[in-house]
Amino acid sequence: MLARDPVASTVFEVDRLTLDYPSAKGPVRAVEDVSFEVAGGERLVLLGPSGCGKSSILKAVAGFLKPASGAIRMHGQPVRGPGPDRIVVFQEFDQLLPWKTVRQNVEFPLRLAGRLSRAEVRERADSALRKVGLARVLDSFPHTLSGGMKQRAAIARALVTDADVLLMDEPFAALDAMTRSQLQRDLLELAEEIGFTLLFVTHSIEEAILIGTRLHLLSPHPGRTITSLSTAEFGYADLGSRRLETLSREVHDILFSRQPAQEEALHG
Amino acid sequence: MLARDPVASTVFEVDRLTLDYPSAKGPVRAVEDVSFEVAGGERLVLLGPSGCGKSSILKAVAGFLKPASGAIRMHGQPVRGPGPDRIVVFQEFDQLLPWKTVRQNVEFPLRLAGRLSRAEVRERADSALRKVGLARVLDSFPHTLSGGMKQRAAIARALVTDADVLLMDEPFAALDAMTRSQLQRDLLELAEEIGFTLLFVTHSIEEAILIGTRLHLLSPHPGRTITSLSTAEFGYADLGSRRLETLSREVHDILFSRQPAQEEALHG
Amino acid sequence: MAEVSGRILQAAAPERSTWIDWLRGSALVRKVLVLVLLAAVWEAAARFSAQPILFPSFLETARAFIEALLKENLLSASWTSLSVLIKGYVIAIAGAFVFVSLAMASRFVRELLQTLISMFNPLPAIALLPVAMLWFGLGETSLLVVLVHAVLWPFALATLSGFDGVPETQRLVGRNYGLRGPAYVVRILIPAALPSILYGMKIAWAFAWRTLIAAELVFGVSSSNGGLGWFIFRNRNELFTDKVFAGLAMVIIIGLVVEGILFRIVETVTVRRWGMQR
Amino acid sequence: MAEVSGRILQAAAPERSTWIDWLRGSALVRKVLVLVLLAAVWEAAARFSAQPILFPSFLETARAFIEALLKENLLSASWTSLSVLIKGYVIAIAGAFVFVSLAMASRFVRELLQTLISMFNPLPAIALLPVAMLWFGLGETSLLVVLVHAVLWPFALATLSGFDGVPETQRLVGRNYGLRGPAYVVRILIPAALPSILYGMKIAWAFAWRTLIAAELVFGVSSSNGGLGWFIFRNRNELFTDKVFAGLAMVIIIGLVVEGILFRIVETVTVRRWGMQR
Amino acid sequence: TAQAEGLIRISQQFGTLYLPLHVIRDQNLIEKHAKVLGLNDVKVEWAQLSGGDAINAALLSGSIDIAAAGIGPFLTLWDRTQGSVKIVAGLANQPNYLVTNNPNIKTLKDFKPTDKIALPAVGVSVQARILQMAAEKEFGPGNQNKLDNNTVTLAHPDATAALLSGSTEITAHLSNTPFQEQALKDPKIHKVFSSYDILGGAVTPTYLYATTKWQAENPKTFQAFFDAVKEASAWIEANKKAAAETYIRVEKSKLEPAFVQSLIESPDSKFTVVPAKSFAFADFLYRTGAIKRKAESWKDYTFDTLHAESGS
Ligand SMILES: Nc1ncnc2c1ncn2[C@@H]1O[C@H](COP(=O)(O)OP(=O)(O)OP(=O)(O)O)[C@@H](O)[C@H]1O
Ligand SMILES: Nc1ncnc2c1ncn2[C@@H]1O[C@H](COP(=O)(O)OP(=O)(O)OP(=O)(O)O)[C@@H](O)[C@H]1O
Ligand SMILES: [Mg+2]
Ligand SMILES: [Mg+2]
Repeated sequence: MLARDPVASTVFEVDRLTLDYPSAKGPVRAVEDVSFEVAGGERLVLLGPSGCGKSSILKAVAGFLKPASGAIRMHGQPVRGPGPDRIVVFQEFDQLLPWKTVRQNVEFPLRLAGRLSRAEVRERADSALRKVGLARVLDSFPHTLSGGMKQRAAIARALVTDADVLLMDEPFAALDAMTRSQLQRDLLELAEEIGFTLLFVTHSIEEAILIGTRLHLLSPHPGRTITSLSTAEFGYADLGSRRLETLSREVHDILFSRQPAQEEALHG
Repeated sequence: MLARDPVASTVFEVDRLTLDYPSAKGPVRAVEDVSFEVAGGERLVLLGPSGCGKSSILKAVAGFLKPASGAIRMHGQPVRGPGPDRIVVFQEFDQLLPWKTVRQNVEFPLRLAGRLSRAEVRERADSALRKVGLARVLDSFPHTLSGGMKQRAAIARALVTDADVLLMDEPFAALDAMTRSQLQRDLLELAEEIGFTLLFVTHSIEEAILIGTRLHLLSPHPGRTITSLSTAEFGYADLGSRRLETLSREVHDILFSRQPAQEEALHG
Repeated sequence: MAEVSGRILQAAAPERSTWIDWLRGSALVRKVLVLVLLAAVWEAAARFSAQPILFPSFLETARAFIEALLKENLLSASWTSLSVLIKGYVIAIAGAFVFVSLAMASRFVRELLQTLISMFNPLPAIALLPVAMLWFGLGETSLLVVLVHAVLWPFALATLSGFDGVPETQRLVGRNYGLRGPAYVVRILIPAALPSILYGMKIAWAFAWRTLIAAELVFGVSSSNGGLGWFIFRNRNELFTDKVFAGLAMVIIIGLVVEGILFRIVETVTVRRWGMQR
Repeated sequence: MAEVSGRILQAAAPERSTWIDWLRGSALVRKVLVLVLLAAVWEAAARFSAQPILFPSFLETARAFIEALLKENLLSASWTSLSVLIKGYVIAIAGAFVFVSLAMASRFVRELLQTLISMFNPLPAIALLPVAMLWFGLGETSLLVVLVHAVLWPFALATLSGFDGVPETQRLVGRNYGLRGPAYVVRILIPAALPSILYGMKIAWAFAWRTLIAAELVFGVSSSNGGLGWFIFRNRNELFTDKVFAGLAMVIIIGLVVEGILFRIVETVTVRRWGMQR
Repeated sequence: TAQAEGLIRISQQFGTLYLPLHVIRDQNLIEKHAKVLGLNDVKVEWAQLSGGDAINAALLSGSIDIAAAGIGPFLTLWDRTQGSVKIVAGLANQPNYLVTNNPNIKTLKDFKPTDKIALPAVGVSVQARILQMAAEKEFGPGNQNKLDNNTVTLAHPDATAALLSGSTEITAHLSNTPFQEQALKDPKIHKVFSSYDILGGAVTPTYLYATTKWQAENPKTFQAFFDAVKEASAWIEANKKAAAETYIRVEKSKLEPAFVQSLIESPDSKFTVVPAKSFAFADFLYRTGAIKRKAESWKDYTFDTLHAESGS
């Protein structure tokens, strides 16, 4: 049901990626030997237990983390650093710039791009903010927003940009069921309309199946690929259906029961 | 199925609570005329759309916000300020003290209370951290943790305290399905064991029903009580059952369809 | 508890529509109270020591102050000093920004700047005297050099450590939208480090005064239009201690005005409004 | 980009087991390079001006430095100054902490402290001279008073604005666990504001030197065991400019050691380790 | 500084000692004498500086052409520059008094370790040298540093204030005009000695000096300046009341005119360009090792223009 470019070429590629963080006791491995390719218009969802390296992979693709080994390529070129072609929605609540109002925050990337007139920028920002339900607080500063409102503003800021690639790190985690499903739909609609490529992190398996055209499952410590599966044929119409539920359960089982050795004992 | 004190007396009481925040254009109302009572051992869940004032109510009960009108009483006494009898798990990721390791963070409230020996403190902290799956990072500093790991550490810090009242603001939002359900079970177990009183905020209706003995539903701008309903008879055994699903849907409908006038248009 | 979790608790104080007015009023009232108290302590201490030639009382100083205002051009002397001060201050702060921005772009410049700061910051202004004379001669240029020395290093240090403390996420957001070089500094680092920068500006302001008063005596004045330092020096030489104190009082008053009005307004419309500082 | 998002990118540089050593090595190398460069610039500038009495060259200064070390007790003079400096520094910093902690507990004390800071901070040390002489006599006490004046206000200001910038959530956590009063200050505010406090300590260190060198002339010396300020003053009066520069070089060297080793270590094991500063 | 003839920059300090400079400025005497020498537009600039070392730095860096400071700083500079700085003229003969507020102190022998003597710069100022000479005279050769432990550095006004207040450790001050006269107005304060007693006659404590290079490049301006100082000194001696008025007007001083006049009219004070007892200092400094350069006579470190006078 999703409109996909039949001859989609690879937009970015993560090739045997290993990520280390330095620590007092030497480097700590966060991600090991993870590979995937994402074609234009595809929506890849990273799924895995907390701390398995999803955010790290996302940051590496964004150009913030240099691989300890392996490579990340955009359109065949190695990623050299961050850039506005890959817009990130971070997991953190403090990603809005505190010295800008909500509206200014959303206008910020458009202003920087400098392709639109002031009026157009304003109009786009306001309409994006209306979509995420923040019309009431356009001129408020971020520190007066609730957690969910901050995340929504950050989502709006990413969505106005027309970036080719969006990297979203648990963008809907702080949202109520209603807003969440509304924004999921909006995101899908926009994806079809504009055709951006998406790398998405979530903890909700259902959300992953609905949003993603493909799931990439990771095991923890360090993050390694378990498997990758296509979910392109699932869409909102399947909500509550048997087969979505089955797939959900399956994914859950792959993620959490097949690697007892690698998983840390959660209880005791 | 939940062990509740049959003659439970009111532990705290929120009485016609109204909360305002100051702003350049005068005070902004966040919460209006919300009342509820929570008896010993009860678990009240606040449910409502993003920005409806759940965190504000929680902070008011914790003693951080002074009511514009109305009152909050603990054991009949008006709340005068924060205190270690009401331990809070905040919604924010930066609630760990960055200058303490994960273990020191969890030990912190125990050290302050000063009732346990150093060895006991260490033991309790370590066991709590093992429960939330952080045994691997005991000596790491918070800035090296992933978002979900930070939240788990904060949960561990709250759970070690033996506080009478726990106030938890979306503690499980950043966790994967497995860890989340594990921690839900742990929390319930602990509640039965120790019998603390809980005020809990979540966006997952299912989680609300499972965790709570009562749900308090709020409408937004400003937050007002829609209704309050008992879910004491639901427990983990009902997971996936028809009646839980029905109740879920019902709650969803109450929350999101009954107040179209008050709700802001999310789309357009 | 009311005092520390202040911001939040104030939030909903019963006074609704007038809470801003009330607060302003009360802040002013408190400030005046403090000033009256300090004046009283001064008066008492001076009367107790009973040594007007070493330590004139508040009232004597006030009298001398008014007299100096009316008859001795204290105001124009202050203006002379203030205009040099502002010039030096602006040059130093602009220079520090340029320097620190370069330091952000290259590790080597950063190391250079840090080394320069730790070398020059502890050096007293007299150390510069001969070199300043040699290269810049007498007069305003040398005075400015000394002033810039007094202000540049502490301010650059404040800015540098402010930049270092910018939260990771905000840094990443700036990078993500393609900002680099000066644009990155101006649009991300400076606003994000504004609390530190403002603190640096306050310190710089204070040390600019400390230095100017002392330096005016050395680099002097080529004619009669000396500044406040010169006013103080002249009166000290004629043993009019009350006038010396009047000159110092002028420094204090200018300081209170700048701090209490200028900086406070800037803070109110920036860092406090943005929730970056209580 | 490598430089600004530095911390993260360094994260995974190819050198694995030796990256710390490598970095340390390279930082040292860079520092030495910078110092050599500065010495060369100095030498060139001095040779170009060719006025050894006003501006001795690096080599002349180095020669004078060694001579002063060997024959003129430069080391013991430095120690004399350093011990007074440390005393004053510690007193001022302890005092500032007490003051600022009180300010956290009461709005009135806060206003008082802020007013005192904006009043006294811009006052040059000479303003204190007569009063210090009157109340504390000549000698170390007065020297300490002047030093404390130089250090207390800027440091208190740094601490105060550091405290004001502590993130709301950390503040609330402290309150939540029942902390108040001094315990709250010590266990939450001070560590959370440590970047600002360290900055304040660096500034205070620099200004303590600036002031001490100047103040030793007045208060320090009634006998032969003068400190570094006295050494500089004496040689300046006798136009041994190379020795003056040697004395200043001593200040610089002590500054580099304290900044480059002491403060850097403290930063490494605290704010940088905690991720509060890059 | 290879200035063309016609520019002269003069430093000035505070006090009635510098009265000849005030008079020159007030009466445009340099311009007048320059015209006589055929220099039509000479430009005179005045710089207010304080402190011997600032003045020396200004002179060496070429920021000023004529410096005015005490014999101590001058001789040090003369020594360090291998004689390329010389005296143009003395400013005036004036005594320096050692004044005290301790009634028990009659001679230097009465100083106890707790009695502090204030000097503008311990060790090197004129006052410090006078005290050393006095100590040598009192305690014998080689004992010139005997009172060093009693001395403290304090600017004249602060020292005078401290002395008058009587509540500090400062019990004595080797002072200067007008501070010593102001202090002596207080009955609690008395004089221990005058520099005239120590050196055996009138002393010129303060001098105008310039670099030989400047003199060589600007012979006419130099001559005009010298003539102006000479005329100013003579005029002051002849018009003491008017001179006092000039001082107050130029300096915008708040001092009593009568007091200023009394300073000028004091029998010990004489305005003259001729150095008096300068050689005693040069000799003393050389003997005690403070300078390395030996002067055979006062003419070694003064310009020729003075050599016709009977200086010392
Ligand atoms: N700055 C850092 N320094 C050191 N280690 C880090 C740093 N950031 C993350 N890590 C470690 O890397 C691993 C992966 O972290 P990451 O944030 O990528 O996890 P995640 O999959 O996003 O988890 P979550 O779902 O909880 O957000 C974790 O073990 C974490 O401790
Ligand atoms: N510090 C503040 N200053 C001003 N307004 C605030 C402040 N904090 C919260 N608000 C406002 O109060 C309202 C309720 O916020 P609150 O954080 O309680 O919402 P919430 O129910 O917790 O939302 P979420 O589910 O998104 O966390 C919001 O409209 C918000 O804009
Ligand atoms: Mg993450
Ligand atoms: Mg919330």
